Amino acid sequence: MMPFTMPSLIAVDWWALGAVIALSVGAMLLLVLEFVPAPPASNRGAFVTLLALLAAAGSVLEVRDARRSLFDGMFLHDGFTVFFTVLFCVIGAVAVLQSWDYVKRTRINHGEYYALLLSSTLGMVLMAASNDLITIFLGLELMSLALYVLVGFRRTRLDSSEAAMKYFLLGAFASGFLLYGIALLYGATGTTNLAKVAMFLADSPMIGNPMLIVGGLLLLVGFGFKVAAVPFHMWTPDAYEGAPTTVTGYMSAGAKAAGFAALLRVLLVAFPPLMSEWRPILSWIAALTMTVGNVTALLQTNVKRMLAYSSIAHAGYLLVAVVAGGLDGGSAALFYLAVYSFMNLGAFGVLALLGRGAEERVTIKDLAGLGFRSPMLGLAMTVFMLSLGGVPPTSGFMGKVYLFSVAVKAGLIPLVIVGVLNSVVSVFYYLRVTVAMYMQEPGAEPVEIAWAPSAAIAVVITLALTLWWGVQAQDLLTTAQRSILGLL
Amino acid sequence: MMHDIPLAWMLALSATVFVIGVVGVLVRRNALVIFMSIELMLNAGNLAFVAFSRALGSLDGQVFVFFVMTVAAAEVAVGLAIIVNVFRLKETIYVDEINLLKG
Amino acid sequence: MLALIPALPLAAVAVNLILGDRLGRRGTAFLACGAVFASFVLAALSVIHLASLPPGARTMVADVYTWMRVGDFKVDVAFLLDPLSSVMVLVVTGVGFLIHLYSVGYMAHDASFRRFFLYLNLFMFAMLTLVLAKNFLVMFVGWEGVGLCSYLLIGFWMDRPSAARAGMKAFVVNRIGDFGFLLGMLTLFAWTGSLDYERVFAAAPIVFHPGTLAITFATLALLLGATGKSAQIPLYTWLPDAMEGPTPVSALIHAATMVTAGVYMVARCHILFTMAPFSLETVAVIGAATALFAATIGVAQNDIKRVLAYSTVSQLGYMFFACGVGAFGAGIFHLMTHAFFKALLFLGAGSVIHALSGEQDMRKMGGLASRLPWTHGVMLVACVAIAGIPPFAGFFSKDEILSAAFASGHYGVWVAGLLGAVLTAFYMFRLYFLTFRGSSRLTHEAEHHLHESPAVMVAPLVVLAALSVVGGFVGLPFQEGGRRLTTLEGGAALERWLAPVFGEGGAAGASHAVPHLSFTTEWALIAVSVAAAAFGIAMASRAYAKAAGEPIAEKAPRLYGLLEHKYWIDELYDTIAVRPIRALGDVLWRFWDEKIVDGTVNGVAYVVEWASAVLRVFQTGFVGTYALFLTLGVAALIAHYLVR
Amino acid sequence: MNDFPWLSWLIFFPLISAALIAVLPGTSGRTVKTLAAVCSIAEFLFSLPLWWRYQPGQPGWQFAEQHAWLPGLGATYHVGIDGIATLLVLLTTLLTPIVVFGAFGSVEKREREFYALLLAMEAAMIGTFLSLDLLLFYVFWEAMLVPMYLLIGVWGGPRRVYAAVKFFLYTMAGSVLMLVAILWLYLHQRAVTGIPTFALDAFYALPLSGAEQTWLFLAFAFAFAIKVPMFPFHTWLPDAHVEAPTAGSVILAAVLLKMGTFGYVRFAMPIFPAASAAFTPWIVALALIGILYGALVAMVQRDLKKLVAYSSVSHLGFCMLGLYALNAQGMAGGMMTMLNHGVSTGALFLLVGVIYERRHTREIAEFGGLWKVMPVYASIFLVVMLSSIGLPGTNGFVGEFLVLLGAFRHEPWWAIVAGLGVILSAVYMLWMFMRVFFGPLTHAANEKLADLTLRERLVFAPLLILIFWMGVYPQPLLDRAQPTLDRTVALVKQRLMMGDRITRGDVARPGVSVAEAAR
Amino acid sequence: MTLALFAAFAALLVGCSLMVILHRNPVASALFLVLAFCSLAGLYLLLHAEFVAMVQVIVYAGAIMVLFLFVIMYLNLRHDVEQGIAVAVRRGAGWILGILLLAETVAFFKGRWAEGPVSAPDLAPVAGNTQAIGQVLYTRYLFPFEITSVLLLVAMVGAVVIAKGRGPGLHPAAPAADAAADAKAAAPDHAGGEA
Repeated sequence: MMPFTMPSLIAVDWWALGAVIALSVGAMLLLVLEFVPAPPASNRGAFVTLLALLAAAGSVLEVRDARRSLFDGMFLHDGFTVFFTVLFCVIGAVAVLQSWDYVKRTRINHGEYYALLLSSTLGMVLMAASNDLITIFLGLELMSLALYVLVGFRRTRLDSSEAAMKYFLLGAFASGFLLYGIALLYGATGTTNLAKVAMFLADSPMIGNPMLIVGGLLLLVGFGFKVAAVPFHMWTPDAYEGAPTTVTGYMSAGAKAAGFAALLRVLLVAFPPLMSEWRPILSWIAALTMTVGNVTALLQTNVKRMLAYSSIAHAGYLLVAVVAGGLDGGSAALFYLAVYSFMNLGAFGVLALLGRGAEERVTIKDLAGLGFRSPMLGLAMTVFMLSLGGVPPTSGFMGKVYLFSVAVKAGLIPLVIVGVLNSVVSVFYYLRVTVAMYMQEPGAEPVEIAWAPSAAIAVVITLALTLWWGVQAQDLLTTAQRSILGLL
Repeated sequence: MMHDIPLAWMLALSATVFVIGVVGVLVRRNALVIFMSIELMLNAGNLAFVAFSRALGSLDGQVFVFFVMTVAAAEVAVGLAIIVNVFRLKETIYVDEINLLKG
Repeated sequence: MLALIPALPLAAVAVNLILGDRLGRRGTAFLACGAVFASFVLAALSVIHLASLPPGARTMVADVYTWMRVGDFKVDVAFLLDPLSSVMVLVVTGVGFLIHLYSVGYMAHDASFRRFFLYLNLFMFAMLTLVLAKNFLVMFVGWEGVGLCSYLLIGFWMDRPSAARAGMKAFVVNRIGDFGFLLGMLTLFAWTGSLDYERVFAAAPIVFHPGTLAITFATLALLLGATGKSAQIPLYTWLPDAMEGPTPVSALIHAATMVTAGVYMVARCHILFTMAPFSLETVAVIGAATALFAATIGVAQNDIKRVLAYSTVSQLGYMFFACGVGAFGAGIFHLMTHAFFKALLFLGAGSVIHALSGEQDMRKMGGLASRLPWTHGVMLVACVAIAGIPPFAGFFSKDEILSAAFASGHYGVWVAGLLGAVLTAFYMFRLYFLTFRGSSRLTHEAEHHLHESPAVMVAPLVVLAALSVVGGFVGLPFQEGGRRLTTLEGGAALERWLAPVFGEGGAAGASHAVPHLSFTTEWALIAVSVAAAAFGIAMASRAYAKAAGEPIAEKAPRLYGLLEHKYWIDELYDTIAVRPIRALGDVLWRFWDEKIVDGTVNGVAYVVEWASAVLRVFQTGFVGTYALFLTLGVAALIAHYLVR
Repeated sequence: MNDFPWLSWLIFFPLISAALIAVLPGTSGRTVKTLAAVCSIAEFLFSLPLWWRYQPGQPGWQFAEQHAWLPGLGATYHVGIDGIATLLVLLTTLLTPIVVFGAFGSVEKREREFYALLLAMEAAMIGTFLSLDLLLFYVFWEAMLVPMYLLIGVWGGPRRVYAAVKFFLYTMAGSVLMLVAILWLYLHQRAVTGIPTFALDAFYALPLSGAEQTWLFLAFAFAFAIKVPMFPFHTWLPDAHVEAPTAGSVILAAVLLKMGTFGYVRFAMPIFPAASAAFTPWIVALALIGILYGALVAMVQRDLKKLVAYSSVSHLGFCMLGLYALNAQGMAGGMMTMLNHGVSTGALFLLVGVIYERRHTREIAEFGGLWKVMPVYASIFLVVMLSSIGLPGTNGFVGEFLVLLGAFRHEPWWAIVAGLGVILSAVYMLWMFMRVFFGPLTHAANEKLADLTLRERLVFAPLLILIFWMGVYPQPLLDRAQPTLDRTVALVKQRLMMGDRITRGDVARPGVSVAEAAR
Repeated sequence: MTLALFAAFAALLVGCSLMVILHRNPVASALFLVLAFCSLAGLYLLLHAEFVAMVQVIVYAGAIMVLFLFVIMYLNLRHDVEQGIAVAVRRGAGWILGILLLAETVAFFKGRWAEGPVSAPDLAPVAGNTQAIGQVLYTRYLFPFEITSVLLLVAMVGAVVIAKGRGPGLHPAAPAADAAADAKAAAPDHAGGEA
């Protein structure tokens, strides 16, 4: 009656699962290595992490054109997964490069740091690859738990701990909503598998079912929290500000991308029939998110915090792509996520270089005169700021062009206008950074720049990608379009 | 058992507990109590899962509850650690006394 | 060859600029005068050649190159010599040369000697361009060019604030006139499709109906231009101020040549004006009014050059109303004679000023006749000439104008002109008596430096004096061979010369409308005008020959005050135009720009910042608040579906 | 030789130069200056073939290059020139070396960055003029803001930060809506023809309904109007000009403002002829107001640069008036005014810069009697001023007259009102000139002012030559621009004729949203 | 019978839940939470989810809540004294919002509870509930199951990282001590963790 059958391991596509394996093995390896003494300045952890990330990315790229459904359709290996896995791995790698020196400087150079980094990357990969609400939930929790800890990693500092506490409490709170939403959806459709949900909805459209709607809404709350959409965004500035800067960069890029990956999969795979339901809501949320993020950022004096608000605003732009929906919206979101991740990572990477030892010098004032004291850093920061503001010839501009063109095509003209006007507002505060860097004299004690080769590599990578995608984004465009193709 | 409890009742109960949890989060200032309220919310979700599982006749819901409990346990470990750490640094876990980061 | 006439002074300018101070004073003087003299010779040769042509074919044309060609619009840089421009070109180059010569002496000790001749040559270029232009646009080049030079020369002594202001005033007022000129040109082009004189005048009768709005507008606009340049009401105010410039400039630009450009232009466009009776009437009225009006002001001025300036305005008024009554030839005639005697007057005055080391106030002169014999002599000639005593030049031309006005039935204009003649005689001899007669009121220092001018200054004076004496004879009705004076009807030499331009009988009664007067009437008119002049002289003699003070001021102080202050017209303009415009500018800038527009712009920024501050308030840093908003969001989302 | 990618070279050579200057390590100020000068002059020489080898009569884009750029979107790297672009590019390449030379004395700090930015700016400007692909155009159009922003913000006056940010935001605010319009056009075009492309030619042929045109035109016109700047979107200009360093002001006035007018000719008018026609009264009204307004406000300025800045508002009003007369003379006049304004106002800013370098003030009240101590400077100032007020014989007149002619033919009272600006321009300029150069030397600080150095004289020499050349013999310029302008007029009129189905009612009823219209 | 049990458990659940959020003493709150979990376990039993009920008691009421209590004791918290307008406002808002949410839910689901695929199938998976769950857990749900292992690992590591190291140095008011603590934290011998 009940045949106890192990899933055939032979049937498992090891390449496709390679990322998951590499990341978890890497994390465990790091923990084990902690028991092997190493000199305090050791880069062992970073090395292992890089290798793990490389292996993970390499593994999925090896079978990038394959399409696999594993574990009863819970884990999908498709273009979407490949895209995000690689994206997360590169984000992780850049974060590792940025952390390389940072963790030593700020005395948090523990193996656990990298282990948690890998774990959260694993969580992100799972969120992107999952085709089942259970695994999405688990991936989300895995990512979040690791991030809670990472945010509070500078545990001797109150701001870091406070940030962790807020992030954790609110994250758990939002998880509660998400979970309840999943429960309702499960009740309404009888399954947690996205494909089956879609099939169910296609067969018996029950647009008005309150369980379905409330479930969907609560799901939205959960993901909205992760991507920092208004009004679920309020944790963002505090968490970003308190977290170690490298972690901030990492989570602003990775966690957001993962949230959007999950959101996109859920909306595009499971809920196309309900499009008319979620579209207006998401439109409002998108408009609000853009506006609140940008407007609140205006008066910030702490650049880290300002960028936190900026990341909220970018969530708004991304939501516009999500609202546009379909192949176009999806690919635009993917495209924008990629460019956003690197320009944001780059910006935080630059910030992570400021200050001596454990101190953080990330107010606008601290940036004064930076542009001329360190031309390379100044140039990089300027490019990141302009890119975030959507000024050509940077990737941010290309991202906005593609994103807005998709939105225009979907007939979302008002939303697009809100978006472009918001980008004007945003330029104001991005310019303030350049104003400080180039147009103000440094104070009595100019901020020290903690240059390190690894950090320089990170800056160069992010800068190069930001500029390159600004002038030639065709490859990324094609990739984004192809990747989303697998989803639909 | 002669009869199953109607699903609607279970759901209403679950929703009530959920809302109580939400209110708890909103009205309390002790981080631990807030966290407990969150646990209430999770449990409300679990109740809904089990209820649906029963109504649908599938085990998926119960398995889900199992996972949720694991997650909850993990969250508790991390969360309590964080709260304890905050207490060490600040001598308080009242969330309205902790706002170094704001604005 | 025609193009060379204006080109020579321009070349002199270029040489002057390039060689700079290496030229030296002598070199500069030689270059400047030589260029103008060469122009004069060329002009004379050209005119002689012109005269050798049959009357119907007396035009010489020089097309240099195409200036602009845009669509159907095409303008060439081209020059034209016809009888009308020949008169002008001779006057301009001739008088111009004399004044150049005079200036060499007058400006000998000025630090900016070279700059002066630079401007002067530039002026000659512009003026000759104006006169010789073959189309309106090239004329406009000269038109604005002379304005520019006038500006530069009035402000020549630039450290005098009053000079700078006067220069600017001259330019701006002229610009108002130029605006009219521009509009006139635009209208003409819009209707006739060309700016070439020949084509415009040929097309005008076809495209315009006489008296229609279009032609009236065009001519009135041109008239506005003319009033600006020729200092007619309402744009005359700049000319008296222009006396801030060196005296040779006043003589050349503000008496002999530039200011007559308006008359020249009206005469040039006589075909258009005759098609617009209203405009023509306006010309006559403006001219007569100006003639009288300026004369009254001239009576009460004490600055020797200002008297002459108002006199110039007044005389230009005569030329205008000559044109206005259709006697274009008479206008040109008066233009010519006026050039002689007014240049002479100015130069003579300059000689006086030069002798007195810069003193211009007649109240501080007196009794100079014996000390400056040459100057006195030529000035007397000039005064007589302008007063209109036969057989001096002024008599012929002025009389022709007055009789034309009478003949054409403009009796009001005629009376005004006659009154003006009385006043002219009066103030000219007031000037004469105050300056040369009576007892000396010189300061001791001035007395000490007093000297007659050098030969280089006196020589042009003498030539001009001679011209003032005989210049009127070209207006005599010579017969073809120039044999005898029998009738006034036969058509004067100048008239006949101008006939190809203005048409037969274009002198006294240019258009067909003006009937010829009977012989007796003419003589009667002559008698009246001579009597008027004599009356004026007598009055002046009575009042000023011996007087040390100012009899009018004593007898009618209020009237004198009014006249002395030029009817407060400058102040009026200041109040109704200058100040309001400046105030408007201020309001627009301070209020509209900085408050409204920038206020809006900054207001948007401010509102956004305010919103930012408000939003930051919500970001309390408390977990509770954040959770509250999160929950509020959930509630709102569900509510959205509820109310939907 | 024929296949040499001149235009790309023109765009990228300054960019390469800029990068070179920026990265050359340890270079002294002297080397940097020399390098900048050599590069900018070389760029000018490279641009000369555009003058010699551009064939005015030929239809189509010349020197055209097209390469794949974003095939996924249909955007291509497509550059080419017509008569208008030729002249504007030449203006740019000519002015850049002048500005570089002019900056030798005034830029003391961070020279490397300064010259690098200047050259980068040149690249962006040239790119804007040359782009035949709307997306490419937009990229250059926006990219241009960055170097200018930095030039103002780093090397500017006391309120430079405010001015720089205002400049950036103001102009960007205008252009983002244009971006939306471009995207909409692109999608519409894709929907109509099925081919995704941003090519200008495709948009020229794209039929649009009245309501569509209205909205799209407004978006474009707004962006360009800010750039021009047309009243009442001009308030960024005085601030930017006053605070910018001399070089920045010159480039801003001479080239950047032309982007706006260029945009109208290149994009707004031919792509949206019906809307363009329908909005003509509005635009002309704004242009006329701008003419008078700029002049009136210029009159009461106390700061030399501000005065010149407001005079720009007035001049650009003439430009717009000419363009919207939509006839041969008006267009040519507008075109000439663009060039004239570039030369004359550029020179004026350089002149103001000269005096600012010496006295570190631009308050008119601080001067007086300068002619005495600086006769050469004063003379050059005089000539430039005269060209600015449009004295016949100088370049200013040709443009102004043609504009008036065109305007008069279209609607006489336009020319009458605009003509008042001619008077006012004399008033404010001469008044300023009087207060600065005439009268006695009232300030002791002015007594020892040095006249122009040889370098400065050399800087002005080409501008003076241009002033007279363009005034006396403008025909070569007109010949080059005319066929293109004629074609633009023809295109507009032809599209107006074709678009019979575009009823006036559609155009006059802007209540229809673009989104509705899209369906 | 079932109904009565349900009513009892439900009342207990709601009551205890309310007490959790109402009681001022966190220890009491925690104890009420334990009670609430137990009543939930009862409800699970009513729903034939024996395995879940058991785990609920063992894991939740047992392990998790003990941890809670342990921490509460460890922190030795004062009574929760809440006063002040801001607090009152927030509490008021919280309650209103809660009631609003409940009202919304009621309004939303009015008469449409449990719409969906629920067909109340007459299933009787009573027997072998644990076995059945175990079976799916290790087959269909193998993958999430493995993830939970990583999750727990991360939680463990995280808790250790955050909570490790204590002592007098850990005080925010003293930056010098802060730095010293940093130095200590950076020392390699701490790397293994010492919870």
